Amino acid sequence: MTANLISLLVLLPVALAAILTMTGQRLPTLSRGLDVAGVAVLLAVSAGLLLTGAGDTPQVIELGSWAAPFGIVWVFDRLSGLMLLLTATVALLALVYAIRRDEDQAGPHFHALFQAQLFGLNGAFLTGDLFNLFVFFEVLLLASYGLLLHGNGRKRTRAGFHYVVVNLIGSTLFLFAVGALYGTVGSLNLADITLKLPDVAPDAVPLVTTAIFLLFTVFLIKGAAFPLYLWLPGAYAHASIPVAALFAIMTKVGLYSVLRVDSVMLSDNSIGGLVETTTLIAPWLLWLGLVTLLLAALGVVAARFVRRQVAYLIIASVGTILIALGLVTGNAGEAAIGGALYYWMHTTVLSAGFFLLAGLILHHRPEAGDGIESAPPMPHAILVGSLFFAYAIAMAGLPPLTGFFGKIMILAAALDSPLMAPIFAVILTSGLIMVIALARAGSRLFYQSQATPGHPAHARPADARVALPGVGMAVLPLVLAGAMVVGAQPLSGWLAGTAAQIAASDGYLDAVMPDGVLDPAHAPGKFGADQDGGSH
Amino acid sequence: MKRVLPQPVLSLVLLISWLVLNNSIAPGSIVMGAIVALIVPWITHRFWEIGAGVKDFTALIGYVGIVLVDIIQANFVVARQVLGANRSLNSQLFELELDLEGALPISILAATITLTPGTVSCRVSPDQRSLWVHALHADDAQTEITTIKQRYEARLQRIFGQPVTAGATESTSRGAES
Amino acid sequence: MQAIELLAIVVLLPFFAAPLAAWSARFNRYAAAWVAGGATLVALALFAWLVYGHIDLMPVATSHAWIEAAGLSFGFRLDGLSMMFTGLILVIGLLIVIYARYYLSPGDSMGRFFAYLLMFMGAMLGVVLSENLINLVIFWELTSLASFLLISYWQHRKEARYGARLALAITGAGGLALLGGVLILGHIVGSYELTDVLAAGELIKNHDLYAPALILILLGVFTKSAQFPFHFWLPNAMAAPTPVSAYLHSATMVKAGIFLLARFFPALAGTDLWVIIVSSAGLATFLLGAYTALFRHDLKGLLAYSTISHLGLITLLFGFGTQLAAVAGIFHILNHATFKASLFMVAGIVDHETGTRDMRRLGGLIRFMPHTAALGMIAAMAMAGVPLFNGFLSKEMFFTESVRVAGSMGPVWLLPLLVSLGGLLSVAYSLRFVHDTFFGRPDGDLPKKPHEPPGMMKRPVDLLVVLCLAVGILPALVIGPLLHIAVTGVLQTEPPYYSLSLWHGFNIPLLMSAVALAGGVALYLMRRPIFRWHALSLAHLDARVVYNRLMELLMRTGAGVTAMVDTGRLGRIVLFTLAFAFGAGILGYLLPLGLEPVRNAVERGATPDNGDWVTWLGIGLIILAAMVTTVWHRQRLFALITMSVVGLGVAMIFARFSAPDLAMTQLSVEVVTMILLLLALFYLPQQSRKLSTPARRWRDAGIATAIGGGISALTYAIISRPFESISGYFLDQSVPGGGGTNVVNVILVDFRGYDTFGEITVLALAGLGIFAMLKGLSLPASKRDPFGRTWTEDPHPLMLRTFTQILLPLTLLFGVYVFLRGHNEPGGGFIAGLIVASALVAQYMANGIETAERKLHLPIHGILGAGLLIALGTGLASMGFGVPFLTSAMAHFSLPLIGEIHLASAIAFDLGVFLVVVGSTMLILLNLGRLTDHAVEHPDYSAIETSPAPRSTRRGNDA
Amino acid sequence: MTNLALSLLIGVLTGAGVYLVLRAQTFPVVLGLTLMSYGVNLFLFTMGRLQTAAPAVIGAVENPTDPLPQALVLTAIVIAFAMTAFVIVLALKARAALGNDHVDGMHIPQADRVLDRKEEPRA
Amino acid sequence: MIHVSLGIALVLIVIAMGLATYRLLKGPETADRVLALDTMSINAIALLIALGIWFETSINFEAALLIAVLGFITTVALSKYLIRGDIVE
Amino acid sequence: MIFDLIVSALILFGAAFVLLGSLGLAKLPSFFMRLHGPTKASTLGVGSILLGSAVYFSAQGGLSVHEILILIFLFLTAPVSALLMARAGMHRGLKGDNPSHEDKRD
Ligand code: NA
Ligand code: NA
Repeated sequence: MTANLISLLVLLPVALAAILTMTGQRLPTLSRGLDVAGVAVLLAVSAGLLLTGAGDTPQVIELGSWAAPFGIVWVFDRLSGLMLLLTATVALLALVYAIRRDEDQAGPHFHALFQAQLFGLNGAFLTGDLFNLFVFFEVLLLASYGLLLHGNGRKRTRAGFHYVVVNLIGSTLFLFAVGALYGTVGSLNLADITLKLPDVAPDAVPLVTTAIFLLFTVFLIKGAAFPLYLWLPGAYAHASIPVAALFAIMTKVGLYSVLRVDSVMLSDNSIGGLVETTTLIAPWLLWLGLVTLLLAALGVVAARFVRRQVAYLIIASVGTILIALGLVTGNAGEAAIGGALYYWMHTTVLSAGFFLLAGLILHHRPEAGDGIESAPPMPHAILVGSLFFAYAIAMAGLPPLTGFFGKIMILAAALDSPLMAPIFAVILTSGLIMVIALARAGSRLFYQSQATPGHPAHARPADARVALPGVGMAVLPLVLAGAMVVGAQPLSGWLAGTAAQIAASDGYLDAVMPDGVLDPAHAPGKFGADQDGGSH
Repeated sequence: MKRVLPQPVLSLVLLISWLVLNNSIAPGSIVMGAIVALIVPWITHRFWEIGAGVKDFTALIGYVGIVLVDIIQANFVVARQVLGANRSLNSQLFELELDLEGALPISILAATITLTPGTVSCRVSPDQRSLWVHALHADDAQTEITTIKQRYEARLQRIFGQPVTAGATESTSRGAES
Repeated sequence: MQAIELLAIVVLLPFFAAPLAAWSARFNRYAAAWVAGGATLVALALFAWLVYGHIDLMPVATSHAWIEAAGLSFGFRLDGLSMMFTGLILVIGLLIVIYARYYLSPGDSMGRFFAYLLMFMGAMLGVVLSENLINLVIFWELTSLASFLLISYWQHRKEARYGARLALAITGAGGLALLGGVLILGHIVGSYELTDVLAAGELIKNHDLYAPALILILLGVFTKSAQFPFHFWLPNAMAAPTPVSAYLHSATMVKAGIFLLARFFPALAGTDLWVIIVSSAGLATFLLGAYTALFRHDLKGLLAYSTISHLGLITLLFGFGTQLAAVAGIFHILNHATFKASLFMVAGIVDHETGTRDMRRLGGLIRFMPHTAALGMIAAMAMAGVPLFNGFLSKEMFFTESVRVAGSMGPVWLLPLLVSLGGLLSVAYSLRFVHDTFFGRPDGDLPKKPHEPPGMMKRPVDLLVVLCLAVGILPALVIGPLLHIAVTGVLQTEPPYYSLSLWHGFNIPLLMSAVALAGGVALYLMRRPIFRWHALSLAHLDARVVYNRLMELLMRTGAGVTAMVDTGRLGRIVLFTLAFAFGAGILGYLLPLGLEPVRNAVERGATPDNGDWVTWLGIGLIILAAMVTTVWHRQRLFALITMSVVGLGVAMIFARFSAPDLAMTQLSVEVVTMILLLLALFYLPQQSRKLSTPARRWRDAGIATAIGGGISALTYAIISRPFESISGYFLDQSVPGGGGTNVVNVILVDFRGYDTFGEITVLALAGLGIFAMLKGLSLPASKRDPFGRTWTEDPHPLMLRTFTQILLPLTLLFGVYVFLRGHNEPGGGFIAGLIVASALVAQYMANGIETAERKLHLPIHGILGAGLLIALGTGLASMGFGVPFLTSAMAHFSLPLIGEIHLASAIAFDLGVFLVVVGSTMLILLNLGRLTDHAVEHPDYSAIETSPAPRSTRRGNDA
Repeated sequence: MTNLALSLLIGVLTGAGVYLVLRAQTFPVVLGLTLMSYGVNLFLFTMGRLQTAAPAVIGAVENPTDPLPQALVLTAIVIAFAMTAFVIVLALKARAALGNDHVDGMHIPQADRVLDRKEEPRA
Repeated sequence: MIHVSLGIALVLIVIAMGLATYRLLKGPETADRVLALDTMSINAIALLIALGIWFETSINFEAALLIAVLGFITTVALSKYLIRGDIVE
Repeated sequence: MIFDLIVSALILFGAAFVLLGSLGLAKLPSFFMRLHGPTKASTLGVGSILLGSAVYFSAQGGLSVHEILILIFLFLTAPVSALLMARAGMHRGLKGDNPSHEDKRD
């Protein structure tokens, strides 16, 4: 049953994508219904699986009944489950918003692409095979290209081109990395590679480390770390609003891969007995995170419109998470991962919501859009302004919303680090810079009602009767954030357990490769080496 | 019948091709080939607009024989021309009035011209009345034209049951080769 | 539930009341005030009951884990200090609510105001009642946020927006520093509970991290309490409505910093570092505030600087680090809260009734509002430290303490002298406040005709002023017990002896008081020359300038750095990405070096070489073609042709090295790609312009060489090593497990069928995405070819049309053949799909899209969807048997005539692949081909975007 | 020797791709991406080491070559094709939207700022 | 004997390839380059078949057939581009 | 042995013509002249090699005739390719005559 439910998480979206390809053009209402229902099912199933403890020990599904490392496996544990849950959450927000504001009608095949995007994401989160990860990166990327270009617009098209080109370069790098790993270690399965790393011949060690560094480069491109994040501001700022909101999960794919591969392959391992892996990548992540965070904070200052500001806030959160992932020393590592996951949940849901809010601002200020400048007041200015205030607080990491709590968990974990001083300095300073920038933005957007020629200030009263469709989707993330604050004790406890599961890679390895490294000659065939190839 | 087997000749050709491709005349191959030979025309017959229209099959066989021989001969000619002093080649592009009619016959003629003696067909005029031919070495375009018309066009007219006009004046050559 | 847990209710009540207040304002303008007042009253009552029940047990604390990993708990603490501050917050809060109810004008939103005010109240209660340090920081930051909202309440005013942001920036920064400090502090102690922290004073003070923790915490203190050099936000915060100023910026929020000094007194105070930092900041603030206050013309400005000065005074007291000084500090907190709140409210009344707060315009108001004037005078005398008023008592204690510690801080006369100077200045500005407002000559043109305010606006002030007097006259009786409890709460032990009597005999402090009083009066009397001197000199000094510069610097740095990094140019993005990847690769290679001697791959040479000169020449040819493509890429069609050679060569390599499937795939993809690029090229310039400088091209060539070289090295190093992989399994299991002899195909459709499934999704998505992109697209098409000639209008060549008709069935047959044999021989769904698609596209090329469409009428979307569903369905079918997705099944049949038939369900999967490939390839190519329907003819397109040199139309410009 | 030649080829293809990807117009960039994908596909292929006349067809030869990289490359080729198709059409779309085929659409800061808010369809 | 003649044949085919490459690069007309590409694909077929005999395998036969089919389509596409620009009108 | 001889002859003959076609392509002085080499000689050459292969593999045991199919394909397509390329050359305005003669005249 559990296995079928896990399979459903990947297969439902792709089935729906195929169906929606055919219904999308002719039956718009049905398409909307199918799409929403599909996402709702994903949300319910992933939540249900996590709540019933399905991921407490990693569940492995051997696709095609071929055991790892020969076949491709899905691994459902708390981490992948959490990612699926976040994906479904963000997707539901974005989708309902898109439908409420008719943004799904701006071009063909929105719903099919949307489900395909979920297929790619869920597939990437579940897979235990590096080449398959590549394939699902491509699936989710192509869907994202389609979604990014959904609707029209000059800057969107240009940003889309940049996004596509960079990701194609990333895909090429991914193949180089996976290929080099295969060419040296001889496997594609993450767990199998992990188990084989200690036995790598000494002369192959630098080749393996090169491959690993390239692999993480790819993840960091997707994850948007400095200096690889340059594709992000343009792409996110110019995508249509619901798509930008959905993209809140995209950087997380890169970060997830970093976390997954680092924690399984490089925790307490060695390459050929020569290189200790625990500190192979993590320290670099820390430094990259620091620079990313600082530059992103400056980007938040520099942004001239809200969507771009949110894009930089996302990059800032990437920086913060990278800092946490870079803390590997002793118990701090586990605590940092727990904190990072809390922060991760926070930033995913809230940056999605913030984009939706930016959409409301964009579409209801005819003179200025979401430009950070004064303009005649928009309808529901107080409501929207209050939401902006709340998002600003949350994203800048001020209490009482989730950003703060995630941050203190990470800071607390950093107390033992020899780099405590720079970590504290950067996290706190960048937080301040973001507060200042967001206060300035909010003040200009909502406080500084402007008289334009023909539009004397307050000539158009902030009419509260104008409909503001989709506003509920901008409120919901804040409600979730509130729940995450109130329920921080059980949640952080659960996340600590998740972090412990992540840190103890043995559980993952045992689940995927119960018998350790297999000798191909003696590996069991399908159904116990059914030599006659009988049917079943 | 027309529905099941829109193009029987094509189906036969396909079946043979299938067997050739598989290097096999095993029953399995024949069954499979038959299936394919039935299905493929069913997809492609709508594209088929040239029609068959071959009236004289013996003439066709003879034509193929001549062309094959000409191809080999022509290649030696071309070999000499290529290997020799290229400066001496009198290359030219000329237009050939067509008496032949129909897409398939004209196409076959054009193909023949290309594959044989130092000539390449370059363009069929939009009204299908003339054919541009390039000769690698021709002292006189008219001679080339006459040769082509007599040697190939006339035969094709016969094969496709068209009134023979091109070779009418040169009955000797026709007689010599039949 | 234990009663003490209700403390949380006291804190949370205002937060719950806040939205209620905002909401209630929709029904009645004053409902919000009622809600706010009611909530405050309830909280006060509850708190009083709690105090009553726990008065002998203090300190008592309650704590619930919130985020254990970070040491955060939801915990509150009741002791003397928190009790005193809670009382202050709630009592003055209640008075402010009453006052504000009358103060706000009809245009102001009551709901928002009281909601914000309640949020602030709750936050402030949280700060003073917190047991957990992080919990404290949370509420601390909330006070900053609430204060931001309250200061910017009149958001249409520029100074309100500025003041709010200024306050948020300064106090927010302090809050973040405090967070850092608190985290370190908790780290030192091993617990974030105040009970533990306060008990660990010695441990903390001797810890290596004491200094950073102290400095960070003090940054929080100084910013919040407007200590020099962070004082300047406070005057700007006066843009807030007066009740806010009275509440936040005199009585409560600014005291939060002081509260923290008191709170951490046992844990942090007493070290040299503490004394130096805290007392010097306090002294500087005390003097600077007092001096500046004198010269403010705005009533609230004067009060603001006076507040700064008094906060400095209290800070200085705590800075002394002695227990008696702490007693004096606590006492002055109480006194200052009462008289300063009164004064703010008086200033508010004056503003409210006259329309101005400028002392240069005001005057003689005593005639119009005697009651208010009396209140103002009493409160001002308290502020000036006149005997019989409460301010006098704490000031005397302050003087006493400064004399006592003087010896340890520079020359023995210096501190008393400076302290007296501060006292003198406060007398002078207090006098100015009273005299310039209520006495002298009234200015003729006040904006409003002044009169007494509504009674309820004065009641709160009445009450506070009475308190000032009561404490001033009978301190021991009125304030003694409270002070004792509070001081105990601060020191966490029984306090030392102190006297609360009015008269301590003739002593130095008394002398200092006398000097201050007399000097202050004298100073005020000779104010004119001093004002003139000040206006010419120090008036221009403004700390805001520094702040503004800093902000400007931040904005400029932000914009500059961002513009430098994020140029929005693809070249930059790609460059950074590639450079990073290159660096990472090199780093990855270099890291393990030195750990173990790495044998040089070139020396190995052990692997048998299986090449021959044909292969080498072939490889050389491909290299040449690739180079040519690169070097001559500006001639686009030429580049396309040379790239086609590269593709052909790559296919040959695949064929050469035992990969027939790959060779076929490469070939068919190659041709489809070529068609695709040709279709696109029609709408693009035929030549690339030379846009980059030679330097840039050399740089790019360098990067390309470096990366290419790196990749070459990596490749060579890897493939000249021996190697073992998991592939033996596939070879073993291909037939028994996968039912096919072509292992590559069995991997594709069975072992790793899921990869393939993802891959066909990619292909389908590309089709869909392209379809979506092309919808409604119109492009100017080039009317001229790469050489500047107009394209011909010839119909489709006859011969092509004829022969493709013959070729189509043959090619389809070949496609079917390749598909069917795929599982056992090279071939399969992909290749077959591409072959069929290219055969069909050839029809389109030969006959034109219209004719071909009419004849073929392919339901492309259907094929695509069906393909995906067949592939998916094959996989799902296995799940019906209770085995995982994509598990294949096999069957043997024996048919008469035909013989053995071996079927694997993977073939059905491959059929799905085939259909998706056909569908998406056609979808892509045909939609691109259909673009012509929408093409906008752009007559001069070539002329604009390409630069065919005039002579190039003759010959050879494309080389 | 063959290994060396192939390594060189892979490097040249990748380097050529890199150079073209750094060009300022869309078409060369697409060419560059295609060349890079050739490079990486060959790379992936060679990771299974090179064998002559040893196709991974059971029963054909004694020691067949490593089939797995071939399967991977096949997947990669098809994905690269899909991506190339997408990106070239995107280049057309960009050319239509921006009026030129520069990768940055000729990037005029002032115009961009206007575009930021003007291009969004109003709800 | 077959190996000797095959060896010679391979030499000849490779030289042919080189000559086609020369024309491809030299041009001068794009039509020349298309012609060179077409020739190259024909030569490639020859090469594949010859190598097939050399290694005694017909495993690359389908690839050779494919070159024949697809080389033609490539030439059609390129020529049509030169003639009309829009290859699928 | 006789098969060896036939195969060798066919292969050598074919390879020679393949080379000849390319030689013409490289050597002849104008586009239209160059068109002749590959369209005829190369096609014939490949045809000969294909026949050689068919004979060779048939001799190895088991009939091998599928090479014929390539042959048919080539003979069907070569004239079309030639026509299209020639058409392109005509469109380009290329002359059909021998440019060497111009040199003489100049
Ligand atoms: Na506004
Ligand atoms: Na006055």
